[in-house]
Amino acid sequence: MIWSSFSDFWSMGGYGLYVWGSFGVTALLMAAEAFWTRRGRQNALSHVLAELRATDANGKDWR
Amino acid sequence: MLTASNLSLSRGDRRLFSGVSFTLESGQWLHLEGDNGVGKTSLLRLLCGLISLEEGEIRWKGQSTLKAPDVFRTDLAYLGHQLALKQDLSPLENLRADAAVSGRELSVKDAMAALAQMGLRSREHLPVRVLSQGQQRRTALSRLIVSTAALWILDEPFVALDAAAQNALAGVINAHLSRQGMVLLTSHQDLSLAGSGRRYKLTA
Amino acid sequence: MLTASNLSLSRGDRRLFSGVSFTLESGQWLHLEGDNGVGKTSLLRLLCGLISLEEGEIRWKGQSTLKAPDVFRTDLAYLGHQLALKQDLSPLENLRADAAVSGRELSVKDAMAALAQMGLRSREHLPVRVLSQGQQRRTALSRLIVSTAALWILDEPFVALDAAAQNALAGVINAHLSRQGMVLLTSHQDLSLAGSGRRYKLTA
Amino acid sequence: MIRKLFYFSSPQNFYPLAGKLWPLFACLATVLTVWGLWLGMFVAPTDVQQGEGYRIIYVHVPVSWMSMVIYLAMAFWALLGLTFNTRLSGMLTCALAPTGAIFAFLSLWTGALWGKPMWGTWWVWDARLTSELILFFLYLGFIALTSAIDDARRADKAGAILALVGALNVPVIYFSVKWWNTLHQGASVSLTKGSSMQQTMLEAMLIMAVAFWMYAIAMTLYRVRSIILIRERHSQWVADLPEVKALSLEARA
Amino acid sequence: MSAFAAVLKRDLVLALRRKNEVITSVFFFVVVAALFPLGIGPEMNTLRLVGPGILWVGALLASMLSLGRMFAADHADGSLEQMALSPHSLSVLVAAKILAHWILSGLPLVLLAPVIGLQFDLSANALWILTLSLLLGTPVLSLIGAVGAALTLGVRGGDVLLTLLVLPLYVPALVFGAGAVQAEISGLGASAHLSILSAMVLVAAVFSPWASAAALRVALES
Amino acid sequence: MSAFAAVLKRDLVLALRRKNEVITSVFFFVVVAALFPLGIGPEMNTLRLVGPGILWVGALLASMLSLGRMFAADHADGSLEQMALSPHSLSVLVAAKILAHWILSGLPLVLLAPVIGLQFDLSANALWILTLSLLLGTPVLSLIGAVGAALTLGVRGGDVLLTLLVLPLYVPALVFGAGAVQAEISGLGASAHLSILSAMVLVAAVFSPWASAAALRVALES
Ligand code: HEM
Ligand SMILES: Nc1ncnc2c1ncn2[C@@H]1O[C@H](COP(=O)(O)OP(=O)(O)OP(=O)(O)O)[C@@H](O)[C@H]1O
Ligand SMILES: Nc1ncnc2c1ncn2[C@@H]1O[C@H](COP(=O)(O)OP(=O)(O)OP(=O)(O)O)[C@@H](O)[C@H]1O
Ligand SMILES: [Mg+2]
Ligand SMILES: [Mg+2]
Repeated sequence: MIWSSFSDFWSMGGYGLYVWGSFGVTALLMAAEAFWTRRGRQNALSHVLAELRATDANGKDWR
Repeated sequence: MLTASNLSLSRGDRRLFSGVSFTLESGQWLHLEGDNGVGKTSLLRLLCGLISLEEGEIRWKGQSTLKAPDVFRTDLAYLGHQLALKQDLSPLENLRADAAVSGRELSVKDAMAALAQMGLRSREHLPVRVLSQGQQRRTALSRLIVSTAALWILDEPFVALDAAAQNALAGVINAHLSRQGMVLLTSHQDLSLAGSGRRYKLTA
Repeated sequence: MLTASNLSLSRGDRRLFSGVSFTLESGQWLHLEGDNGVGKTSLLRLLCGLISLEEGEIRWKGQSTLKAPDVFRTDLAYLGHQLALKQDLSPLENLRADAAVSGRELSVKDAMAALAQMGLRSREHLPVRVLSQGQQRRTALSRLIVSTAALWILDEPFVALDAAAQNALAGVINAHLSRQGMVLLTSHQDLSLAGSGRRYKLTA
Repeated sequence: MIRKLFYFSSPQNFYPLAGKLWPLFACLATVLTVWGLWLGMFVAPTDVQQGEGYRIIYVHVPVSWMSMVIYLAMAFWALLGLTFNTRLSGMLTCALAPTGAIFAFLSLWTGALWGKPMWGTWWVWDARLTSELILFFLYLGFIALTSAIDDARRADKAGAILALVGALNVPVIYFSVKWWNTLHQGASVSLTKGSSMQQTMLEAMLIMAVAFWMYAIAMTLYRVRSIILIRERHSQWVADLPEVKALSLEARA
Repeated sequence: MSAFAAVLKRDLVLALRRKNEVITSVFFFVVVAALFPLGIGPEMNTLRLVGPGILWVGALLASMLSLGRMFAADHADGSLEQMALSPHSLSVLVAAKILAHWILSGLPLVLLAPVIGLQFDLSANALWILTLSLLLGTPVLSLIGAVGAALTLGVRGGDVLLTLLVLPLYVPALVFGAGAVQAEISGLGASAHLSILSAMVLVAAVFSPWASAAALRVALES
Repeated sequence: MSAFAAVLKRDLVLALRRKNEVITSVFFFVVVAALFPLGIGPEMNTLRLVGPGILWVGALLASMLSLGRMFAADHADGSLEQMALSPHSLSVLVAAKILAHWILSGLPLVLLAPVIGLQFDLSANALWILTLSLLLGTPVLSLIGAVGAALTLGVRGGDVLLTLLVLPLYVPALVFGAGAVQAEISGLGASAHLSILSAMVLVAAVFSPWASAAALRVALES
């Protein structure tokens, strides 16, 4: 273990802002990406459901 | 009442027509006929004030349209070759935006009803871009249904419509005539409209 | 001979048509009918190869058009809603440029004769931009007169034409049919063409 | 083997395979990230010249590498799609792009955050930086193009053409910017401190790189499943999927 | 809803629908700013020197390039005819279109300028004056540009003509805009430049909608 | 007349008829070159430093701005459909259109560059290399641009997209083009740069018509 205390670790020898800025944004964006991808799947499933319902009803009523 | 007296127009080196005079009373229609290129479209644009008048006079309700253009424009609905539709908006949005630009509020319900009357049910939310030729024209025509203008000037409104839509449009025009509206239109087909009216054959 | 078997097409979420099959023999015409938006234009574009085929097959002279597109295209003349006219060129120039792009030389004399046949005499040198709607369509149609293609695919060719021009066009089509050409067209009007042929009603 | 490849090149068969594989890669990614971070943040010593600031390397380098690898992968699938006309390739190309774009952005971001303390400025027009910026633009262009086209098949084809043209260009861009910089005697900074990197640091960095690679694969597989669902929603096998059946029962109830 | 608001809203909705309008000019601006260093070379000293000029020229070009589209689409699809036939004063409708143009092509540049300025290593003060000068200057560009766009509508070779007409009128805005930033950098203070810019906005706002409307009526007569 | 020649001739005649095509890009180029000194300030030392870069960026923007029009008119009026249905290979017809684009938007810049370069106090040698680099570089711009124009044809927000797609691909041409002049000025000699530019033209000439034709077929399918 190279850190003597937690605040030592946190300040990163004065480079805290930069180091945590990089790590933080990276983590954030990856989490956001995971979230978006997940929502993308729910979105896709709801599309499929809508499609199923439409073919069930077999609605062709536009004329 | 619309009165045109002694209109004439030149384009390029060519005199398109001259000495055109007619009167259109409330509840009447006028069917402008003539060969391709004789100047029907040009005459309609002249009447609307989109081309400036060189000779003759146009009076609306007794007033010269040059002197009181605002009065005339409030009472006028013009539909030309160009449909004035925004390709990226849906029929519904187009209809409502048009009404708003001319200063009226159009409720979604009324707009939907007008579109349905022109047979566009379930197409109200597609962008106009993907609609077929006939559906685009129907969208433009449904503007007439929600219009409050007394004078309709329509350039070949029946083009590209199927039989059902032609009937629907004839119905809309007839209803307008029976409300004492006036309709001035061009068409290469024979028309059977209700109310009194006549054909005017434009010649060079 | 053009054979279409079991074509189907979807646009957006909507299946426009399916199971469309027909055959067109030399000297025959086929009049495609159907309501606005049923998919006539889309079917024609599919046949030409402008929309890629998902299901079914199109054969020209026994060969699949996908496998031998060049043979098919040499024999094809397509006229769509869009006229493919350059607004800044005159009818004469447009006609000759089109021929040149498809690799044929068209003499001024032949081009002038074709334009005259479609009633554009004395308009040959005006820029297309100033021509009337009907005159522009006539210009596009005169391309057919100088065409050497066996198969004509025409999307609403009779629209916006006056009576004289409609007759002239019918004459051109009939002449093509009598030369054992084939014509596939759409129209919302009733047509009386020479030769054998039939109507095909497209439905959803 | 070849037969197996053909088998899985159909979306219908790839869908369940991807479903089985993505959790595996996600787990690998997590484990490797934890390990790499432990090594990098708690074991690896302070750098002599850069102090603790150097630790940005554990995200910066993996992210930069992956942003390039992913573009190559996209080009590969695009080529496959254009030559063999397989539907799955287009979907994979589209599924890769967002992760690549995010990595390219992160490379720029972490690089800028590193540059401020090290060079005293957020940005210099150095060859590597400039070409990374351009790579980011290429990603954005790809995503914008494919999402602006409504028709999926058209979008796939257009995207494939673009990805290929872009991939041909990437080396030229890198080379050109490098040349440009030498002409101007560089921005008088150098990215690497040569081979003086300590063993632990190197290990941690490599582990992080592998972890991000696994992450990218997991994301892509997950995303391609959604894309397959949307594209194939008309077909019967989608309706027969257990998850779809369950959902439609739920909706009916 | 008043006709002014209706036109404004329609233009904004359309732009959002097509997306490009908003992004085109912004993107053009970003790109110009990114390309120059590649052409000129990476030395920060040179770049700092030419930064304000490049950014202002970029803004000017971005605004000018979107001018052509201000009335063209409405002209082509017939909406302009309908606007001319509407009972409302055409100047008011045109004013709405000008405002929409600025919101779409000017405002984003103003917001973006401070970020892009970083690439040229400008100081915080200089960035602030740059933003302010763009905030005052871009409306002038839209207003003057509208007259040019209306005059050249549907005219053969309209594009060039437009540039030819509009450019000389843009020069004062450029000189005072870029000048403000340089004055700030060299410590002279930018307030004189900025007040001249404000005066220019006011004058243009009064005359431009009226002149554009008159020009549009002429353009419709073909 | 071959189909290639026919398309080329038609495009050139049309451009001459409308005139603007030829002049727009030249004019844009001149304008960019004229505006920068106004924005940057009149010091000759700075100007000489940034001259080649500004001229090359100007050429690049001028070429890029006319890209949108390369296929748009043909698409809108249906000529493109007819070209796709013609029995000739679409790539050949597209190659003719690319050549026409270069003749209209690239060649004039090449001819004009030496004159405009004088504004930036470039030496005779540098002017010569500038012209040569533009002669080799502008065809690359047209060729690469054609692919972008074809890909974005008829697409929502096409304009921005085009910029977004094409600009990154232009970077090498810009770097070697402007670099050639700077290398000449700094006495390093430009021959390496110029030979790389030539290689780029050749590669692009082989791939671009083919890729553009493929993209156009995709675009027509909507
Ligand atoms: C916005 C700024 C930056 C960007 C866009 C950037 C981009 C990149 C890219 C694309 C790579 C991978 C390329 C390769 O390995 O050849 C890379 C690697 C690297 N970068 Fe950066 N970088 C930036 C700033 C920095 C800074 C400020 C430092 C340190 C002072 C740095 C240190 C490194 C190191 C050590 C590597 C690994 C080198 C190697 O594998 O040879 N970078 N960077
Ligand atoms: N600059 C010009 N020089 C010569 N003739 C011109 C010029 N501009 C227009 N024309 C002619 O004016 C006429 C315009 O006619 P207009 O469009 O009004 O015809 P139309 O009766 O509506 O025809 P259509 O039935 O085809 O729609 C055309 O015959 C056209 O050739
Ligand atoms: N993206 C889409 N989503 C939904 N429907 C679409 C989409 N694109 C096209 N359509 C529909 O496909 C049809 C296209 O029809 P097409 O243009 O072939 O009709 P048509 O038979 O030629 O009609 P017309 O007689 O009006 O010319 C229209 O009904 C249109 O609404
Ligand atoms: Mg007419
Ligand atoms: Mg149709």
